[in-house]
Amino acid sequence: EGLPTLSLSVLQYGTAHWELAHVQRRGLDRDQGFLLELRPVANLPASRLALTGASVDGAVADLLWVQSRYESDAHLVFVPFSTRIGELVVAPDSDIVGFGDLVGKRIGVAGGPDSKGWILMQRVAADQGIDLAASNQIQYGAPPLLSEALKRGRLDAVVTYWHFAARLQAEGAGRSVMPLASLLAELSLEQNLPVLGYVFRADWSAEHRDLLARFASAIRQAKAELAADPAAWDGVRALMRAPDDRVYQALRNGFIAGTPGPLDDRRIASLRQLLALTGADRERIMPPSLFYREGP
Amino acid sequence: MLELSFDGRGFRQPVLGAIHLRIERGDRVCLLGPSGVGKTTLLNILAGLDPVVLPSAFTQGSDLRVGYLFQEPRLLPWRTLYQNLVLVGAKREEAARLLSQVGLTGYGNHYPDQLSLGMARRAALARCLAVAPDLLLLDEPFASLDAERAGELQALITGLLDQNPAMAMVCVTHDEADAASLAAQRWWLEGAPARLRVEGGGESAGRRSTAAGPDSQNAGPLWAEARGGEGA
Amino acid sequence: MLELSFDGRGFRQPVLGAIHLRIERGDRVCLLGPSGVGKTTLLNILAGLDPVVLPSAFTQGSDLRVGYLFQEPRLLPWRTLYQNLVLVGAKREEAARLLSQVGLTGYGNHYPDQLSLGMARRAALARCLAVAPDLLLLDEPFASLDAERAGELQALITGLLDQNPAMAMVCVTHDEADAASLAAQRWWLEGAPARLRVEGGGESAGRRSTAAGPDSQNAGPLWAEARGGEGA
Amino acid sequence: MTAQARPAGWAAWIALPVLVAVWMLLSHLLDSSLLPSPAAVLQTLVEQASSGQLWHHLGVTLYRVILSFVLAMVLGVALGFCMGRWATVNAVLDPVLVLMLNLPALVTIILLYVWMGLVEPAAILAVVINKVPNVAVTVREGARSLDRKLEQMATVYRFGWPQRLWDLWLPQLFPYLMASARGGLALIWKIVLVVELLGRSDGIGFQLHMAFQVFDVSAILAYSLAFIMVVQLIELLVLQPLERRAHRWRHPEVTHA
Amino acid sequence: MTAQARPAGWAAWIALPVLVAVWMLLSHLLDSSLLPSPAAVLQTLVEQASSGQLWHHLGVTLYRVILSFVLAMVLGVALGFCMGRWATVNAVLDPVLVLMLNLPALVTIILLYVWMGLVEPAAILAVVINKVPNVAVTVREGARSLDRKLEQMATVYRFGWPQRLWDLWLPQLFPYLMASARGGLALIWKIVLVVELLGRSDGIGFQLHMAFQVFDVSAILAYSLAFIMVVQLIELLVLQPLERRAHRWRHPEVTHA
Ligand SMILES: Nc1ncnc2c1ncn2[C@@H]1O[C@H](COP(=O)(O)OP(=O)(O)OP(=O)(O)O)[C@@H](O)[C@H]1O
Ligand SMILES: Nc1ncnc2c1ncn2[C@@H]1O[C@H](COP(=O)(O)OP(=O)(O)OP(=O)(O)O)[C@@H](O)[C@H]1O
Ligand SMILES: [Mg+2]
Ligand SMILES: [Mg+2]
Repeated sequence: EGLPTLSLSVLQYGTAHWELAHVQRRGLDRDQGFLLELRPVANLPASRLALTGASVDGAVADLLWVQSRYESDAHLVFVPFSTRIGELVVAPDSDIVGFGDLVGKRIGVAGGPDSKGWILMQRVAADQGIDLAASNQIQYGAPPLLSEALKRGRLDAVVTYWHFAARLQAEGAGRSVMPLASLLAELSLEQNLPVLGYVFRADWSAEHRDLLARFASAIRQAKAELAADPAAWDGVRALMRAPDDRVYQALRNGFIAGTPGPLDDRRIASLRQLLALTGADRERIMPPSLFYREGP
Repeated sequence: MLELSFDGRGFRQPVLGAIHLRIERGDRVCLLGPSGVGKTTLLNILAGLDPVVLPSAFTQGSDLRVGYLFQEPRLLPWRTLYQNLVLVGAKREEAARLLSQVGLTGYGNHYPDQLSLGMARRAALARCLAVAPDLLLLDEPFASLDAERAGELQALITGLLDQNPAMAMVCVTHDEADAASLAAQRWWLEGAPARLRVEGGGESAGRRSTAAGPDSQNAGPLWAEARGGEGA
Repeated sequence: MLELSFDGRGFRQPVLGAIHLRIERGDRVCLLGPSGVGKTTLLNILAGLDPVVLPSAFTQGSDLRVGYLFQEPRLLPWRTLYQNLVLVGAKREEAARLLSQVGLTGYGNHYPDQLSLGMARRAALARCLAVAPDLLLLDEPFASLDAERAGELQALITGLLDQNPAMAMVCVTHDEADAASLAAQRWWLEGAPARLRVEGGGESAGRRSTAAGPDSQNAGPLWAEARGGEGA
Repeated sequence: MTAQARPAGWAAWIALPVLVAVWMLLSHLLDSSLLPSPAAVLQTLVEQASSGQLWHHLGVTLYRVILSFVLAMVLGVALGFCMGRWATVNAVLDPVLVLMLNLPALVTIILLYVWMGLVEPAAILAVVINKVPNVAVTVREGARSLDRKLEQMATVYRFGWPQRLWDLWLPQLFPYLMASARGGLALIWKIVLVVELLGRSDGIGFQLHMAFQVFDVSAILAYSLAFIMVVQLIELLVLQPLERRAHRWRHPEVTHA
Repeated sequence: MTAQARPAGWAAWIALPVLVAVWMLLSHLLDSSLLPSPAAVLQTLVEQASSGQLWHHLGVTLYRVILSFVLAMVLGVALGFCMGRWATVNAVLDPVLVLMLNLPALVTIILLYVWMGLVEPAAILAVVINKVPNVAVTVREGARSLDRKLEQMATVYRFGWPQRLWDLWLPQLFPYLMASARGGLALIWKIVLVVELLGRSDGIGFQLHMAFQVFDVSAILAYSLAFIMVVQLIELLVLQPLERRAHRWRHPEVTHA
């Protein structure tokens, strides 16, 4: 019926799907005058591939990846989605309470050495004079495998995505030592920086400024509704794969807690500083223009 | 109808020396010689199978229709006897007739591995006759056969040759009696590298055993010609 | 030394009928019969190769050392002649001697595919003699050979048999002359299913052609016994 | 020694029940969600089937498998045959074959998806490119082992191309073709899984990986088994009858009364 | 017709240069970071090599590949041989073989990692389990095609086991073994990649995955090529000489003066 469409690749059971599904269910996209088209994919690489191959307009990605694409001359516009970085989880009866206790322990890291939470942790630990990578037995692996290994006592601690952490905690199989976002304070950065976002190819978004704005406000509205009204989650619950109410609660609260504030100059500067701290080439950090701001 | 001139070079071990030979329509030749002298090699050359002998060695006759009874049966083991015969162009009834002529009535649906060696060799002979050849190459057609059966087959071949005077034949045998009754010409292969000695003549086996038909140079299918003659 | 009693059941197509036979040490038997009658089948049975004939059919002799010249050479194509002979237990010098006895001097390092069929069959004969058999089974040993070579081999075999009086032999042939000079006994296979007819006697081929050695029942290696007798 | 007699009918029904029994026992002993019991897997299977999900994804995957299988077999057999038959062709193409054979599926898939977009032809092409060298390598060995004596026979008796193909070469290549068909079906299905994983929104690979994200082992097993059952059907209804037919000439005498 | 003559030495040097030239041209035309030029890939390769990274990961992967290759070949050949030779063994085990053959690598890997932990033996075992059925399927065809007449000969002449194995069966199985060795090396390396990707912290698969995260195609190609070069070396130094030796009997007459 002539509405412009915006297509996104999204992990079927990813957290972004929750709010996007809400948008679709409530028709928030139509209200804003566009059609949201979701392309479910099975995992993160698939989602990135879809974006790179221009099969979709946008995808969910983390800031570090956007930066690395920028460094190889693929410019992406970053629309904030979530501030959750991940968590450090240990077994419930573990005596680990901070970095100091991690020395010599077996640590599992979800995603691999370039996982942003892990990089931040190493960074902060280094400031405290601890070389995490050198003094530990590090095991990279897929997050579900790490959760299993923790449950079976094969690892002492895991650095994993927040929703895996929430599940572990709700099941009583793990205890969160700290959300990794709290490390930002240690590095004297702004709190609650959005490190996950919807990203769109820069050339595409240049041609579709208006569409992007409509999308952003649809998302904002969805977040607000989800935060305000627990009943709004009923439609999302099937996507959360929560085996019981405790996990469901934990996931819901975790999601709401990750809602980012709008970007302004200070926060953008902080984000760019964060990129620098995590090892990006200081000469080639994404320019502020690639961070999407609300309003005109 | 076939003329070959080959200087013997090319073999890793010199099997055959220089060879010059001519085969005319209607020639009936027996090829004799000790085991391992090169008889099969010579038949392969005549059939155009030897990679060492270039087609240019054939002054004539490299496109003859050849029926070759190999020294081993070389039937397709995964095809029945009928299928083996039909594959070379025989009609089904023709195949049945040929099989019964070589004493294999009722074996048409057998696979070669279900036959004794002597039976398989007879089936191969039937296949060789099925192609209505201009040139019949037989490598020991009567080996592995009892005297009675051998006599029958010899009669069959002689009969066929008599019916088709234009058909030429080269037959390897070790049996003097066979040689005497089958062929007018004898070629001896001797020595290493082997030389061809033609009994009672020069290097060429040009004399025909039976005077027959017009000596048309490679013209038309000889078999059909012969058939026509038969009906007349 | 070998006694077989088989009622002919088990063959899909009845090749052989009921068969009762006895072979004593020193027996020399020629097996005759038309092509396809079942001669090879019988030899396979005697060699213990036929899956249809249970070992229980052998009243005696299922553990004899057999030298079997198959109707086809059945050499291992990926092994040289020497290797083929050494594989069945011959020493290297013995292999060389045997090869030269069958007229293949200098071919020890050839692969079977590099030989003519007659040569390969001779190599197979050499292998068959290399095992110092109690029982020698020969399936048309002189097929594909010229008369001269056939004579030589016949002399070789006769000599060997004379040296080893305890060795038994069953030889398939289509040649009456061969049969006459090689063997005292003749077995005829006839009909379908084939019956064994022993020339000039009952069902058993129990008479030996050459009076020799003590009739010890399967005791000790016969070949060694014969050797000893030779030296004395 | 070589008991080539037809095996008894019950023989095929031993191994699977034993396997299921062991699985049952193990899952009972471990009592973990990571090894669900056969009953649980069956239940998942039934649920997925009755919701229609299973059929949809199975159908899509089967379509991809069969299409790429046919393409890969045709190309691979042609390539392998030529390479086995003509030493020069082989010498020229062998380095490329080694390259293609060992190029990780991931690389081809990524490159094709990036260049062609996440479209169906890219998926199929990726699978075909990954499979062709495997078929070629096997068939090449077959083509090298062709019987030269029968070849001579065919030359003398002037076999045409169809006859050479059908009556001379095919029966000789048959065991190699069967080996590559069996191994190939398995390999292709595995590559299709990766292809679906990386860039399709349906198919069993997609479902499997989604189940993996949430560690739903019972769904993983249910979907794997669904496909394996299809292959087992193909095996029983197509491959084994074909094999029996093709092997008829080999041991025709063994069926004794 | 069948030009089985030894091919000229230059033949092996055509395809790769052509391929590289095409690649060069394409990368020049596209001018995208998604298809880096050969020079760029070479540079990455040299960088990784001089930093020692390459050798470390290549070594680890090679160790895993070789260990699982040897294990899988031994088990697979034994299994395939028995199944090809005894129809009853085949009837019993065939359903299991089909099952194992088509069980996605992902499934075995996940289950083993979960049960045994993210340890090296789990990785190796997962690869072996994935590869054994492939070898078995190929070798089974070989064992089915063994020459019965030679078998009879061996029985009459009382070949012992070593002789049957070495002089009778091995030469007949050789083409099948070559096919599974070649296909097998490739398959194993591909499975090792997945294994490394899911639960190991070193090896080329791990590196590939890292490069893939950031679409560093040049690193992806560099690491893939490094491994392919190793396989090409194995091909030239081990497999092809072996093949020439084993084929010596086949066409001994073709080297004519
Ligand atoms: N493929 C080959 N490679 C090398 N030499 C060969 C090959 N085939 C045959 N020869 C040699 O060529 C010679 C002649 O072989 P050929 O088969 O022509 O003999 P023949 O006269 O047919 O013998 P027979 O009567 O035993 O069949 C033999 O000495 C043999 O060693
Ligand atoms: N594998 C088989 N399956 C079925 N029938 C067979 C098989 N092998 C042989 N026969 C049949 O058994 C019969 C005897 O065959 P055998 O090989 O014993 O004959 P033979 O007396 O040795 O003949 P020849 O002198 O031709 O070698 C033949 O009629 C043949 O059809
Ligand atoms: Mg010959
Ligand atoms: Mg016979």
